[in-house]
Amino acid sequence: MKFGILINEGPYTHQASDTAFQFVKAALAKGHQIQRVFFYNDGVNNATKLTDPPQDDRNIVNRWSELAKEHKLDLVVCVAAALRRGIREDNLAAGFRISGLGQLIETGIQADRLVTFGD
Amino acid sequence: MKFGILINEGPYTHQASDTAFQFVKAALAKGHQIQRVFFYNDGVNNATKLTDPPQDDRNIVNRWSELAKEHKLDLVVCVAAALRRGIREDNLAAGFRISGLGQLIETGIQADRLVTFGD
Amino acid sequence: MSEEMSESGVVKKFMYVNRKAPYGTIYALESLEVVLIAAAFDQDVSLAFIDDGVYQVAKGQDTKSIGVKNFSSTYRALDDYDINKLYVQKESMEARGLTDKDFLVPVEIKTAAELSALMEQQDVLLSF
Amino acid sequence: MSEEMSESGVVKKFMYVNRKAPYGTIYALESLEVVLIAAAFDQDVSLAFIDDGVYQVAKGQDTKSIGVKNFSSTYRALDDYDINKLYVQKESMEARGLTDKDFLVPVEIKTAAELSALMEQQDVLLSF
Amino acid sequence: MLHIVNKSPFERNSLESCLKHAVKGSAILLIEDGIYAALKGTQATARVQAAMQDYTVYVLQADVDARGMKGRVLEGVKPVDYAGFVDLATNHNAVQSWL
Amino acid sequence: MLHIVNKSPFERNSLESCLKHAVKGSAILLIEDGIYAALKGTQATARVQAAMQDYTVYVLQADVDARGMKGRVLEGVKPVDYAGFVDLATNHNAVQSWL
Repeated sequence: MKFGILINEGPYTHQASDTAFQFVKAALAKGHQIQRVFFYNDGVNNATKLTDPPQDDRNIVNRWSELAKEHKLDLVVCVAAALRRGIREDNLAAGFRISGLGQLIETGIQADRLVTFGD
Repeated sequence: MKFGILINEGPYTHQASDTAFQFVKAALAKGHQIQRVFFYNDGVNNATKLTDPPQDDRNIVNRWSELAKEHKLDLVVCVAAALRRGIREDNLAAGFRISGLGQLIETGIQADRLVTFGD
Repeated sequence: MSEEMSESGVVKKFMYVNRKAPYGTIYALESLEVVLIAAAFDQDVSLAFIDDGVYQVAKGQDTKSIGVKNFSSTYRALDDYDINKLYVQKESMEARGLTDKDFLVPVEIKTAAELSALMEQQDVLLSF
Repeated sequence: MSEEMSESGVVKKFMYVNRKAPYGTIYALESLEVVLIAAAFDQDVSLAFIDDGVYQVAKGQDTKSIGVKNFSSTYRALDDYDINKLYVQKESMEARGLTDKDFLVPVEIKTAAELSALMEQQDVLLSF
Repeated sequence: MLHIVNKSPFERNSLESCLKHAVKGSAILLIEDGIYAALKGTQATARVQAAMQDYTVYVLQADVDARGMKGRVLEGVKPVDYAGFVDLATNHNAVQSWL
Repeated sequence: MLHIVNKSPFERNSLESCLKHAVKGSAILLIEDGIYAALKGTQATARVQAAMQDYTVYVLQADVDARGMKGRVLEGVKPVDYAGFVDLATNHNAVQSWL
């Protein structure tokens, strides 16, 4: 089955990105496809490469980058939401790309299920 | 009177930073002092110079930078909260400085009132 | 992309579920921005306003004093994009002392039960 | 800085008001981080756990499966910093089916009225 | 003390919690989405009217106007602008935000 | 349909809103702070037990454990892990998150 994932909150402040990550890992382990992970609202803040959390905590941004590399995930950051919040190519982490909201609608159309994680 | 201000949410997503801004302007207009504006939790995201909102909307980050310049405001971003969320000297907007949580406690001690704006 | 859509001819039912008040948070505005883009995709789009979401389409919004952009007129533009299925949940409206005269755009008032039935028919639910 | 404090000799009453559950949001953790810093300032510090905040000090937290740092043991360290005024609001605790045996640190159970009286005495209230 | 509530009483428990913990005679200021508690004819109206026996309730008019709720504010709730908000914070010995 | 609730029933109205709009026979999954609705002996317990007449209620065990609530889950609420969460999303034709 093809899953689309929508993440609406930033890293650390809300659990949304953590839960989505565990969901995506579990879906991949079951052999499902992830059509796309779309980052919207404060979710775009998951894509900054400048994040540097304490040593004893998880690095949410790197975790997404690594999972994307391993499984060729399409991690898309909404351009309008990103500009509003100071996320640009300059500070974009590996594995993410910036694109338009059309990509979210496309995910809704192409994926068998869209699962949203937010506040 | 000396006011300390604590802002716990990022720009645009919550009204906290907008309300705090109007409060600070009104306090200054009345001749009060702003001992410090401290940015914590997602509030640190108010300090990124990469923000670029639509033309017809307010620029929350620039608004703080300009008010700081005009009134010599001390805008302090918590270093621990900032590192967790990808705010560093690299992307810090004019008029903000990064420092420790001790500055928040100091504000609590030195200001006559501490007013918190959050979610 | 939209060509590909036309070719594939996929038309899904998208419902935008709006449960939050405007201005206190950005969700109402950024939900609307998605809806405007969605208009280009020839899908079956509807908007549900539930709980504090009913306040999003309240008449008379005037944001001058809070220094925030007033985006409420954008709801009026939806009809130009052939988006005209706007549902206001009846019990939510009544709990807030509002009537069908209080909205800035034409809306259909739906009971929770009616809206539930509509939700069940959706392929994609987007909530912000 | 702390020298300046000692010189000035200002001692204010700081209360940290915690109303949110742990892990769903970061507020519990980042509030605790402020408290730990506050310990160095020789102020009068107390922590109030109200509403879902009472869950912050619940026993037996095990975050392995959610992949998030378990910070609950840090509450046990507060006593080493002479922070030992931890108040759990009684009605909040009871509404959640918890008793004074369910907490991972020694806490005082206070009714809403008792806590209100304490709040009134504070110079600075910090809520996250 | 000045208590500030910024959330809708229909969405969150913050006003309820404030009312449980504010001592008699306190001032309560409703801002942002908190202003929905200050309106006539809602499911929250009775609760707020009862609270007005014990507290002085203020509302930030700018937030009322933004949300199109002008003319719906309950009698007895005192409107303030941002300058009035500053005065409230000045005139009370401490400020508690019910986040 | 699969309904997902991620907020505490004591803090927000999202579970209540979900219960008003989920048709009989739906599945409701409680995750993150939503798991507090799945527990024994709380002020929300009766509401959730009544809802279990009409819905199948699931809880994400990882979130229960994280919060130290192991052993407190109501009888009849079905625990799932993340793989079980994926299965629920697979086995229902659509997913609605009550944000």
